[in-house]
Amino acid sequence: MADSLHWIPLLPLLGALFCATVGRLLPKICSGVVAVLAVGFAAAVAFGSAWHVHEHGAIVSRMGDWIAVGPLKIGIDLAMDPLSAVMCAVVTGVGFLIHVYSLGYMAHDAGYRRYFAFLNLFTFNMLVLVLAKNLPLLFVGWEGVGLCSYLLIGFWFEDPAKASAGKKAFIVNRIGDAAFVMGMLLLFWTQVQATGVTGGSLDFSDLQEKRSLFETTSWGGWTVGTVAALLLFVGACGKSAQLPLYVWLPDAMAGPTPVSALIHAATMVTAGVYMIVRMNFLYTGAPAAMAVVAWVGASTALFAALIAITQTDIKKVLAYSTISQLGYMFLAVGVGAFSSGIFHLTTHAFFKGLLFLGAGSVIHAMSGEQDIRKMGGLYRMLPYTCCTFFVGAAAIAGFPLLSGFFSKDEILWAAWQSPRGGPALLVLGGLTAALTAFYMFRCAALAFLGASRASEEVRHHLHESPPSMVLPLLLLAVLSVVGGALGLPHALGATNFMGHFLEPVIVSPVEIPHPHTALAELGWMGAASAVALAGMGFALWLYPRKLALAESWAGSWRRLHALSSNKFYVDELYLLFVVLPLRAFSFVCWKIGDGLMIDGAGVHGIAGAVKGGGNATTSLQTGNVQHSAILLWAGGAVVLGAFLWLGGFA
Amino acid sequence: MPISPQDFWCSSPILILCGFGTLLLIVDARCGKGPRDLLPIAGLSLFGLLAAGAAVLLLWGEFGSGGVAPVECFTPMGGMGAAIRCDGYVLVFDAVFLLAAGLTCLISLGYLERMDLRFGEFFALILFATAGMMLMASAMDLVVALLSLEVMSIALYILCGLARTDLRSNESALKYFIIGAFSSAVLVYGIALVYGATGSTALPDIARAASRIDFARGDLLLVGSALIVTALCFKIAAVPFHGWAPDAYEGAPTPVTAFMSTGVKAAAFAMFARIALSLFASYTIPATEVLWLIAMLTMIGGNLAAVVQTNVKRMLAYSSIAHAGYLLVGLVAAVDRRQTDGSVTVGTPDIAFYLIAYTLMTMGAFAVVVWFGRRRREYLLIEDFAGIGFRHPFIAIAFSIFLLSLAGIPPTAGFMAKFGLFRSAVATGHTDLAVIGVLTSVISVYYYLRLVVLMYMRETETGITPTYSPATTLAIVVSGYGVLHLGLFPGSLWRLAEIGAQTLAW
Amino acid sequence: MIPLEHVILLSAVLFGIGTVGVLIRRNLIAIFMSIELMLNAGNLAFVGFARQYAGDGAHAVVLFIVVLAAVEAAVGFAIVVAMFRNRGTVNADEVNLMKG
Amino acid sequence: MLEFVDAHILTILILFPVVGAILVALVSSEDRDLLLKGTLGLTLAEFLISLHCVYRFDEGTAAVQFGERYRWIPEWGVTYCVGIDGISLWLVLLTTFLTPLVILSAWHAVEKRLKAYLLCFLLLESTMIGALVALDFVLFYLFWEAMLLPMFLLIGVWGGQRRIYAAVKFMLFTMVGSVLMLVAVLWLYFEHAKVHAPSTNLLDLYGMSIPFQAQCWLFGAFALAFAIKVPMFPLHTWLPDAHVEAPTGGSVILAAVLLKMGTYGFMRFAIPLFPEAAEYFAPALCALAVIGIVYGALVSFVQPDLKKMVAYSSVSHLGYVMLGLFAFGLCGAQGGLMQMLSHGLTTGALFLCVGMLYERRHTRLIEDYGGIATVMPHFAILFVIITLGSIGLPGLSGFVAEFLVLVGAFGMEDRRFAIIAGTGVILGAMYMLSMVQRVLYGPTANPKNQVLKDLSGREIAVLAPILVFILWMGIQPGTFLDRSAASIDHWVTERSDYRLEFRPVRTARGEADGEAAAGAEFCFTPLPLGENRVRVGEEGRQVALPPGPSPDGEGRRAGHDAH
Repeated sequence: MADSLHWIPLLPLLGALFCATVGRLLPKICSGVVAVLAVGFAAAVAFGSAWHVHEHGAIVSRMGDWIAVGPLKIGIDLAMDPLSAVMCAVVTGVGFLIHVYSLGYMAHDAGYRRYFAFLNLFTFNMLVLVLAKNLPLLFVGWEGVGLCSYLLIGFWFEDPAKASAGKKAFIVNRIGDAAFVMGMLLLFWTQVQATGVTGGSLDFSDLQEKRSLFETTSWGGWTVGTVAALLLFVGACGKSAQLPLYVWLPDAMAGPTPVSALIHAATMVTAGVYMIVRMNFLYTGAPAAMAVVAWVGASTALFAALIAITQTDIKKVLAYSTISQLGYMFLAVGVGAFSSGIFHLTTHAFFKGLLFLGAGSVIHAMSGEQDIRKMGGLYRMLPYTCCTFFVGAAAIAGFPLLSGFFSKDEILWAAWQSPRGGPALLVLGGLTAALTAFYMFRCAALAFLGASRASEEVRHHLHESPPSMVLPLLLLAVLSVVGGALGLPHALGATNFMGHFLEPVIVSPVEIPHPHTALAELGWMGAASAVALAGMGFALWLYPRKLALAESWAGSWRRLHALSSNKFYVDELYLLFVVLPLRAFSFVCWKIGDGLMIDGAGVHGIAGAVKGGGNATTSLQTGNVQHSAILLWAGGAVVLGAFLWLGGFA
Repeated sequence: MPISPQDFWCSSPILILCGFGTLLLIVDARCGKGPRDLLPIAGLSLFGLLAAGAAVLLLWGEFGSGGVAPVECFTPMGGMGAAIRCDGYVLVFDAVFLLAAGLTCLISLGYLERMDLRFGEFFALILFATAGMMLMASAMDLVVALLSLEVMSIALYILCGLARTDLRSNESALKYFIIGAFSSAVLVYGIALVYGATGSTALPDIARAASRIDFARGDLLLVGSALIVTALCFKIAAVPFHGWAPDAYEGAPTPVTAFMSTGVKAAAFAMFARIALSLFASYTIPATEVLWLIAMLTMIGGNLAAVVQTNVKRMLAYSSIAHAGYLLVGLVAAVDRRQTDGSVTVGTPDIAFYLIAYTLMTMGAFAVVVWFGRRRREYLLIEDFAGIGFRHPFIAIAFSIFLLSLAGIPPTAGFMAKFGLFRSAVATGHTDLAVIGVLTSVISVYYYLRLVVLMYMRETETGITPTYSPATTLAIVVSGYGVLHLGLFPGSLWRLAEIGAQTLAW
Repeated sequence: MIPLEHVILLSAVLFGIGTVGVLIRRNLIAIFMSIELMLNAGNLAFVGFARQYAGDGAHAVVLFIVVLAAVEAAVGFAIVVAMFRNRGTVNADEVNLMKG
Repeated sequence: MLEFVDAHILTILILFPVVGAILVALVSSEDRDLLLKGTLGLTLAEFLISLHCVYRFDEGTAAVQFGERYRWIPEWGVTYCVGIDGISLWLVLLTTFLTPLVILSAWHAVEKRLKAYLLCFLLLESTMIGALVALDFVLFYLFWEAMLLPMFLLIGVWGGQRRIYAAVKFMLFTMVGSVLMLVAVLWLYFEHAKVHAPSTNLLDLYGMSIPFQAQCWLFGAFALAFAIKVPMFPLHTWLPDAHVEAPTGGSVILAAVLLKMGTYGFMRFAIPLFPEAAEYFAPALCALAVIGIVYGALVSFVQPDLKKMVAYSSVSHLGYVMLGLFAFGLCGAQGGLMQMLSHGLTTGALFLCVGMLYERRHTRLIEDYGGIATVMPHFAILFVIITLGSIGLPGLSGFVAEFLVLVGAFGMEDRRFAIIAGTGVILGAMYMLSMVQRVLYGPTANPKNQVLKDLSGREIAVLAPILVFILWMGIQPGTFLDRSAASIDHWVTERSDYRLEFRPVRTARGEADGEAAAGAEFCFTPLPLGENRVRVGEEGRQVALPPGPSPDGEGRRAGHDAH
């Protein structure tokens, strides 16, 4: 498997090309099958390579030069080390399941081939991002996934709202990407200036060796390492929807649900976390940057959770929950617990993918209805979806022994105990954990339990999803339950597989003390599960039966509720303070800048002056011969005067 | 030294033209005023011009190439110095005058027929005017210069007023005459003062006298040269003295306008250069600064005025004023170099080349204006030329070539001429003149291209109709080829002008 | 012997009067007379200066100028007569058909 | 035969379209089909000939290749000197590559006066190639101005409503700049003639040591001429008018090649000739370039007219090129060159697409469109790919160019330019995608849009080659970068004392003297009558380049001198 690394990204690419070109001629189902198989084989190769990496260490596959100009040498090189192995496994694994799910979900859609072409193209880009050996190639994948998310969000482009959601996603990502490029350039030029012309290389291994250089040289007051780390983090914020640049993710729900599952839950949004873990040597060398990452992560988690609790659209709830869980991952990475960040990333891919696919199946059944207030009592008609949905909800809430419990517990512990963390972060994390449990079970309860609030006609069409959709649900449910095994804490006598597996990737790990005694660990786990159970219980108690009571509470705190349900008016603020002034300024530039100043005063001004001059000189021509004679005489006088004066007479 | 046969041989072109002129008058007296009667007279005049051309070529073989020292002829016994001189410089300019006269005759044939101006005298006067020009170019004595100036001017006053019944032609002749007479009177007085200061009217003597440092009568010489400069500036229609030009050019019959703006301007500059390079040989007379000022005013004034014109002839009049400005730049360079280290080969060859190129392109432009026109009616407004771009493709292309050349856009002779002129200006350090020159030529691009715009980009149903006259077409073809050939390969002709210029000084 | 300065002064005054005459007078014929005056001022200057230089070149020039004046007068009056026949006036102000 | 072609390839490239134009002129204007097919054939042949240049191009050397040098106007020391090197190779290719596509796109677009339209394009191609390969100032200036005429006619005759205003504005804007350049050339010519034999040949004028003060003035004149052409920020207002009014083919060539003349001029003339002045003005010009990037992007964000929007985007893209050039780094320069090519392809393709829309709906306003993707899927796919190429998506040509420029710009000591240029990437995505959304996506509300038919085979054949090159430059830029690497490296490293010479032509006789072989004594000017008479005199100087009258007129003073 060592030399077949390049096949992992190439297979989905070939699949995408097939769907886009040849697939158009063949019946619909062929494109679907080819796409699924492509990702399937890629998954097989990925798992094989991952196993090879587990046995023999990292694999590198060089495929020639991309740009070679003077100091800048960027090769098309792929490398799989433990971190990439995990990510590849997640991307291809979950990706494959979602592709299978999509076969059913998109069966009746006109753009079937186009959908699968984009999905495969996305997988290709994500794999390039994950396997890239140098930063620019990572950036290629980075923008590639941004493009695919643009194409897939705006998949049903007839609806202008959906199309503009896609555009919004791409532009916000682009803001992050611009900062990312700046970070890359800073790293590159610091090396070149330090080591002479030949020294600039953006390979991760080279960057790793030169990390001391980044910590010493300073630029504008801070060390280069900090500035670069922060710039790359802004890029990560753009891609992983963290606080300042998260606005595109809720709108991204305009895309088909499997897309939301794959891109906006499992893979793309985690790219930011992967990048920071990949550049862990840079971050560990820049404590200030790590603090920023941690605090932004924690505050995003809480902020998103606060909004999620009042959302009525099932996909919006899951979207904000994703943002919140990503906040957790950034919190983990921010305090130095890189492996627990990746562990949570993996488990999150399982249960969030499950939840999204479940939501998809619900929407599919409810013939497009997404408002949970109009659902209810679906447990009767959609048994499998209901069970798997509740398993997912329990996992994310942190129900003991499920995957979410272990990964979130590890992060909260690290947040508290890590030298880079602190009790404040723990409080934020804890609060978010409670809120997560609450809004997840609120959503599940409203959707599945109690009496059905759907209209008669919708209720009539209720039906369980076809097996091609239910099967992935079951598989993901199993993974959500079993996923915790990957990172069992020491207390339960298991070696933390994920921690050890990622050991070689982390260059200078932050020392996070383990709980001294098993008792302390058990105590800690008990406290965490207590918080989760409280949240769940309160939600289950409140929602299916005491809906009126919930409405009354909402009524009493009207302003707070309105604030949260309207997403703290962030979109409106952006529109007011960014988009409109920009548009106004451009209009001013165009109409006044070009119109009046350059064209008006400049061009037409000079033209007017020339015409004026022309009229002035022709006005001398009165047609009267004696006036011409006077003009001549005056000219002669001037010449005479000049001669005499200059000739030294006067 | 009495008048020797060599004197007659040196001045043979002038004599041939005068001879043919009088012959024409006699022949005209005999033939009537019928429609086809002008042909023999025109033929004869062309033949006369060709004969003079042959004489010029033979003389060039002898004198022009610098092999043999230039000859000074008709030196009166007791008098001042030689009257005229035959050297490379004169012969180059003679070629220019013959070219202008020849093209004018070609153009005027069809024109006179159509406008009922069947006067045999027209061709005679053209020949006499050309003879006057040749005399001007070769004048070695201020008085001879004055007289040759008058010979040419008198012929032109009559030519302007040829259409007796047309008020405009009459008025143009009158204006030209009054201002002309006024300036020749100023010239006479100027010559008198210069004679008073230096004791002789012969240019070499003046040059020697003026360059002696202990020069007592400096003030008289200054006033005299100021008056001479004024009179000559009138002749080349430099801005402060250009009052007469637009009206004279617009009023006169079109072939005469063509002849005036090309031949007359060339003769005026030939004489101006020769006089200036001798009168201002010494540094005491601040000619460079004065000419610099006049050049600046002419370039700017000429171009600005042309922008607002609506009549094609009047626009071409102002454009010829503007071109006088560019030529003055060459003259400033020549005088500046003459005053610093006495050499005369900077500037003068560029002036000669520019005049050849200018003659070709202006003649071409006027030929096209003449080409369009019907019985007793001419199309002179700029708007008339709308839409002919695709209706008469060949003429439109020719007219565009002439306009581009006048504007100085590269593939044409106009560009090479301007390049040479500004090259000599920059050589003598007058970069500011060159900058003003190029900027004003951008203004000229506007009003020249306005015609191209009208021809190609304005759509009209009823376009103007031409009357086909083979002679005018020939004139257009000759000048068109000349403009393009000089545009791409100016080298050889410029070399001729340079050889001519070397023999200018004495 | 009349000193040179007086002669030159007189010719300058004559030249001035001639010039002003051309610029001021309305009647075309009067303008021609003023031009003749200026030419004769030139002659006077020539003769004045000829006295101090040997040779009779200057005197020959004076004759040339007289002939020149005559020729100019002839042609000038021909034009004025043609003008008069067309317009019926010899007033310089009315001759402004072409302007601008 | 191969050796003859090698020695005269560039003259063939220049004259072939002119000969073609004469042939096309003979065809009667009614026979549309023959006219179009003939012109297409000619331009394709031209492209094949230019491929010969690429194939025989020697990557190893920075010297001028396929050089030809003949005496043209010996009196002034003006030579007919053409040559190609890494900088101009790809621009010539861009010209010959795009012209056939433009002809192909005009199959149904142009009804009236098709023959004149095609003639204009052939002459335009010839003059553009001439300007790109000319290595003598007068020759360059001749082609530089001659290039304006066909474009002036194209805009003026076949343009939109305000075509005359736009054409005249285009002409005068460029003329003002170039005439000042002419005076600067003259000044340079005499500064050179003080020491050496007078010559306007660039190869002789390189490496001159000019006092800094004079250098500033000269650089100012050159910079003005080329800045107008680029167009840089304050001097750009002619571009939107020219683009909006020009016919589709005209605006494609105007955007793809004519704008590159400005940046090529900076690279070939302004910077190498006046290195100290270039360095002195670099911050100012970088600031203008960066303002241009942001200003162009912002203004195109609010444009109602498609073509005007793409025109302003050109201002933004070319801001990158200028930033790349004035970063004086290898990456910056290569990035600038790549951006020239990438912009030429993407903006050219964008204009072709807008042209196709215009052919169908005869309107350029964005709000008249909407939901085109449902009606014209093929068009939508191609249009989106081209737009992505234009905003610099990795894997397409735009990214490689912009990335290299940003790398170069970041290397400068003042990094604020690179940061602001970085934001240009965001603005680029904003205005392009908002345009794509308003045109392609959303419901096809307008009934006229519902009946539009998708791209014909011909139209796809027009866009497909460009797409191939956009992808090729994105994925494998090496093929383009390697060929220009040597010249750009030479241009960057020896900037203070930049010299060029002919690559020694390995003729059959193995004689490697570049000067003699390339500078054959073939003299265009026919010998005038008196010519031999003069040579008898004291010729003195070496015959190879008999001097014109060097300014102080010494040397062959015939006849007796002045007193």
